[in-house]
Amino acid sequence: MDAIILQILNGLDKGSAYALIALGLTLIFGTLGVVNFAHGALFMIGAFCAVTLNKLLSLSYMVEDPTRTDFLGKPLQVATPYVHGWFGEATGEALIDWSVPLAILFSIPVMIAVGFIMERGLIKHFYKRPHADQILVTFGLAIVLQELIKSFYGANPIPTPAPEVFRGSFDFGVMLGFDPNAIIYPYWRMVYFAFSALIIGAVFAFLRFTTFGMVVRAGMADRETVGLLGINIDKRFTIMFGLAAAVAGVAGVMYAPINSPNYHMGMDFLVLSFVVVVVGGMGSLPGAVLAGFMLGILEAFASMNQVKAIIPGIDQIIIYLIAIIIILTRPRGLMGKKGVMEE
Amino acid sequence: MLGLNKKDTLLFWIVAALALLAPFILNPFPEGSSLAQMFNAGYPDLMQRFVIFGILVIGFNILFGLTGYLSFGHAAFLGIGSYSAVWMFKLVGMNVIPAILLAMIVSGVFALLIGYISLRRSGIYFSILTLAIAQMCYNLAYSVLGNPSSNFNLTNGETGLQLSLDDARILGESVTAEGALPVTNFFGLAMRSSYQMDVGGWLFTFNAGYYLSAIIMLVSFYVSIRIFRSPFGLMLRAVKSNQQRMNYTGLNTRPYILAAFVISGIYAGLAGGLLSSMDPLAGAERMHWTASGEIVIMAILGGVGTLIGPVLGAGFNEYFKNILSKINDNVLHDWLGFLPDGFENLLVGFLHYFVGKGWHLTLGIMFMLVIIFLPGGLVQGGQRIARLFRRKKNSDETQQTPAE
Amino acid sequence: MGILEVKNVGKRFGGLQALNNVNLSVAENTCHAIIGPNGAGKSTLLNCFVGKLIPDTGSVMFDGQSVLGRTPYEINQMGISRVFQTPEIFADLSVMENMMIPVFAKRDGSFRMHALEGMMGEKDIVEKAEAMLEDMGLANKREMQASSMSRGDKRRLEIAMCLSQEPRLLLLDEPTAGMARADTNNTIDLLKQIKEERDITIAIIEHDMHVVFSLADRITVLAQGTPLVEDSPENIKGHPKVREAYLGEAA
Amino acid sequence: MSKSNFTRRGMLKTSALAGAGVALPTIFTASSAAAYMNEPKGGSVTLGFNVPQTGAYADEGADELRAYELAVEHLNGGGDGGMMNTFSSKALQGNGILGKKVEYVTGDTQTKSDAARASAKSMIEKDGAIMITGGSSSGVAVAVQGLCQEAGIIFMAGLTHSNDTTGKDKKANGFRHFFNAYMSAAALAPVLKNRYGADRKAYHLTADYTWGWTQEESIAAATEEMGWETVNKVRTPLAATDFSSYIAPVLNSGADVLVLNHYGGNMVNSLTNAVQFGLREKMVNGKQFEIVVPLYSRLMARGAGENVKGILGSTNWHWSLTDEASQAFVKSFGEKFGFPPSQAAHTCYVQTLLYADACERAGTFNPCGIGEALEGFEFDGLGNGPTLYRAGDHQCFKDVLVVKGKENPTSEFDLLEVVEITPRAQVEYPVDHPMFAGGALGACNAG
Repeated sequence: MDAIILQILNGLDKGSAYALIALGLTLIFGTLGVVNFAHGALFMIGAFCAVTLNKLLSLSYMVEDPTRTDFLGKPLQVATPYVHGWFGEATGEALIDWSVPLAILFSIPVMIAVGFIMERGLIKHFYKRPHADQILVTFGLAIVLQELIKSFYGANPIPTPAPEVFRGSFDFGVMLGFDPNAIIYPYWRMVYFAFSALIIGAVFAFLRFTTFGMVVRAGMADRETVGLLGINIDKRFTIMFGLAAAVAGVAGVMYAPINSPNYHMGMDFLVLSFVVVVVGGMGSLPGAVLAGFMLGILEAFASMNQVKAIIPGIDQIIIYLIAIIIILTRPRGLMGKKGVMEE
Repeated sequence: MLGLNKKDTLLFWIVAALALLAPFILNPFPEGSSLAQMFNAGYPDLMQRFVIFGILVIGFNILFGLTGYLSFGHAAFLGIGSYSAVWMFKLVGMNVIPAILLAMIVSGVFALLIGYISLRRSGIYFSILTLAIAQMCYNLAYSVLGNPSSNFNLTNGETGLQLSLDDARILGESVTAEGALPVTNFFGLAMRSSYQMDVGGWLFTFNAGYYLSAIIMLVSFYVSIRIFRSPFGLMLRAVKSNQQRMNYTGLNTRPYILAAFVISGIYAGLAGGLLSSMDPLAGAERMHWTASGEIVIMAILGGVGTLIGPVLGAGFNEYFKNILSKINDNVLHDWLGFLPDGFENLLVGFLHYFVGKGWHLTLGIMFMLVIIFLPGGLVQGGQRIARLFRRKKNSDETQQTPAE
Repeated sequence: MGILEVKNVGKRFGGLQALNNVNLSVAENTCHAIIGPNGAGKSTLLNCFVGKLIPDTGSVMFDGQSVLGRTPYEINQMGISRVFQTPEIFADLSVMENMMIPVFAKRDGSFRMHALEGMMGEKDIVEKAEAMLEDMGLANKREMQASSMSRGDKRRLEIAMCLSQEPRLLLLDEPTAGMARADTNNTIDLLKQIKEERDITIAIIEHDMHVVFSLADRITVLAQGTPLVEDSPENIKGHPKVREAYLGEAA
Repeated sequence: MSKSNFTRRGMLKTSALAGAGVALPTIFTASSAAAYMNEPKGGSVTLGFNVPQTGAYADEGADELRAYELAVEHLNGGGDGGMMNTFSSKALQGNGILGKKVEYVTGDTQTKSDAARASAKSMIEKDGAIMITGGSSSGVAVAVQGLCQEAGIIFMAGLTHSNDTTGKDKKANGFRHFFNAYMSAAALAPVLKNRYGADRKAYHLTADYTWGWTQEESIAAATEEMGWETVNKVRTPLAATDFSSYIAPVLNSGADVLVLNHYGGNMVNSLTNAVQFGLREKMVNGKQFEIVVPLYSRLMARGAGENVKGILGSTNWHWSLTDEASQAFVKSFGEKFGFPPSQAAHTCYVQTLLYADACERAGTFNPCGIGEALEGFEFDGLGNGPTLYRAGDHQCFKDVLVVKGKENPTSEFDLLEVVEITPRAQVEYPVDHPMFAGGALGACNAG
């Protein structure tokens, strides 16, 4: 029982990452009709916003410490962050410690700008091109983006820890009447889950309750008609692209403490997030979220030893297996619309 | 000729000439020059790759180009073909023909199975089904089916399936007299044997494996032309154009698409079998989704649905992949040595980001440029150039007319 | 006994009874029109003939065989061809290629792997297709891409494609919808000519009374999913129930 | 008129003057005119450095390349000579190898066996490389080693830790300086027993591929021998990025030690996840819960940040070693590039020197001659103390370092501290040890 609760927690957490990425992907697809293979790269850039802010805050000047030596036997250069000098050691250290949450503020304008540039500069010209062309050009873009990140930050993962207060874990087991240590869960992962729920809720509320959102939803349903109404839908779509990029970006920022960001993390998520979107059904926002959580939870269950004992290696293929079963039994995924991307 | 019309015959002979004279064409620079080190591609391994990937993409184009069904898991058949061929070498004998045949049969059977399942859906749902199945194959091959310590080691996991000194071959020896592994051969002609020719400063290598692959590629290309021009090809194009009309014209679309899927699967298996014949090691990465993506990229780069596009796309991709990754700062300095020192260093420092470890970046930029400016791929680029010449000629004529 | 016998056909979509107890008999070598106001169930009925929809109740017999449960291509192979409201042709292919496909389908059935024969080497197919294009006045457009033709020519091509299969029953779904007057008249002439020259049964759904009265031998009026009346054009013209239900004139 | 050979540099001088040359049948392009594959004819000799330049191990590959560059410089008499000064064999003169200037070509393995073989082939066929070296994974090492055996080229393995490389997949033309999983286990086990006691329950998380399997087998065997119990061995997919669902059940299993048989990105993520779950703060069975990372790499440890503090593991070499040889290497590497070398860099540098030295001692570039010179070669002065290149399986035997994540690093390179230098005798094993059984070296191949 405790093992199952634990895996549900894990699944919700994995699921919230999948759902957030798939949400942005499906927004872009639903509004613009563009298959964006660079979406994973946006997630990755988000994570590197956290890295960058962390590095910026930790920018240091060197002080020579004659009592110690470095690897070549010269006096050791001790790095002292500028923020220590500016704000005092305590405040400075707190700033660095909180760099990941702070990076959310930093990342939103950056990601919106990246989204705008991408849409205006490139994607716009591909609305009328076949989906295969869109896939290729955005795939090319994804490679270029990740290689740029690589040439700045290298190929190795870069540790980007969460604030001190969120490190460590919480013992749910005791609360629920199990033995201590039966169900422990890291604080930051709980934060991540809550944050995802918040973002997903905010996106849905935005689309539901604002005029802007209503026009966009109408545009998702029938682009031509909305265009005929004399509404400048293109401009709104650009904004949607920026929004989707921002969603992917903040998802990346918050993910950075969970797994140290590296330049190919976008590609690692890309295929999975596509599977999630398609399982959810092309063009359906709730479908993407639902599929994200469902696949996350099933993946967590499949990695349980009890399950692996019955079917060895099931955790390697579970996502794909579920995707195949769902697509074969439900022609348009969980909640897909008819006629979208079926040609 | 050969049942082709004039235009197709011409195309076929152009491709044949390119393939057969490749050792000359790909080695334009004399030996030892720094340009040669950078740009010459006339060595057996790369030439083999050109034609083998050509076969792969020609087959993919029969599915994607004609029917419009975008399979995102085609690399699975390449991998299946490769593994089949290596098993043939391990268990039966080192002749490449049975290995290639087995590769084609096994991948054909898999294609039938996978196609039957995937073709229940169309559009992106089809793409994701093929992707999911191929990724399953990859993951299983990489670990579950490849554990050397288990009794069921089908793929030898990460290292890849390879020959070993204790393979019990039914036809032929386990180890040669010199204690080495026997080599793959075509009725005695070793695939890795080469003839070399010196002409002035140039050195040209004629490799047996390359020529076998090239001939098979030409046969594949010929078959693909015939399919394009056949009633069957017409039906496939009709599928892409309007499935509704197909159905209301009394035509069952499913078997047509399935047939195209199986044919392209067999082509991929053939390519896989050839890869293993040239170098008897089959790695699981061949089935990874990025490998499938690369097939799509090659097809689109060349020009989807055109006859020669796949060959161009495969050549372009393989050439830059292999050449760019081998350039290092040393080579750059060699190459740019004629420039003033400061300027040379500056330029090397800049180019440094685009070659060697940065070759992905260059390739990504090239994909984007081709796809942005040449929606019809390299074939369209060729057509544009041809038109440019024609227009120039035309305008020359019109300019001359008034003068007369 | 007509070539198409429809008995007690009913079809329900959720709360809407689209068809209710429809009985219809199309006699061989006649032109039978089905008319009715929007939402009367004309298209639903047509879709039941071609395998796109399966009625909840009743039977549809073509030449003594049930079509229900068969796929569109099987029904087509039985001898029913359909012309759509907006021309459904192979837009990316040339006119000649468009023409050849149904001829192949007629000769080779629903599937045949003729992957290595040259398409143009099939003399009988090419001749037949060319003859049909000649017949329909499309011979000079044979190399043109189908998508670049005018709407009227597309319609012509679609009809030609259907005819080349030598169907026993030709279904026309509002063949002149959205056409200019001149194109409409051309199409009427074409259909008249077909009717006279060939042994063919035509069932037509139409809005345009001009078209209906120019072509039909028999007319069924459908209203709210039920046949109101079936009679000859002359009688329908004057029928009070028809005027009331369909032409909207108070009796 | 007919002169054919494959070696590029010799070519210019020997080619026919004009007109057509001809052709001789050759096997894998080593022509009958040459005594062995890619025999260098001109004034220079070409080495092939095949390292991962893209993918997850690109940084490690970059460090390997730096080491190779340095080695070539030293071999050609440039720089301060580095370890050439401390090397017990004095055959190297600083005038290249056998008087020929050393040149090199590079390739990208992409950490894929297919790509690595293609790149190695291109260096052999196109550039006439006489030796291939490098790499950062065992799958690649085994695949390229196989290719070099067939081609008649010497392969000096880079970073490869699987038992198979010199076990069931060993080849006469392949040589490994790096240590292996068995040695890691043999060195680690006593230290673990000392620190954590003999009564421990271990839970293994293992990357589901060749290297992971051999390491799991080695560590489990060594720890069980000293009294530990193995509670569970769980395989994790290579592509996994989030290990939470594998780590969450660990505490419930009754285990009090977690062994992470992961490398690279897998190791960074699984260790980070384990620390997030607070495993290290828990008490299980009345003991402090511990995590072990059997194969450490400084480059990767950096990715895991603070999480490595206090965690035990093993490594082939570390820059903080104080012996003269290591210091000499750190000095010349550090002065050239500005930071200390990694263990991968060390192995690659040493392999290059060892190869060159073997050529000098054998007096030929012939792979069979070099093989003989390396087999059973005893040397010192290349770090790790006295070392033996064993003839039976071409594995180097030397001291192994047990290290621990440093609590108070002084810089971003100062992440590990050496806990113990395990003497060579303790990590030795017979050639026919069951974990290494199944393959044969075969005969050397000169092409």
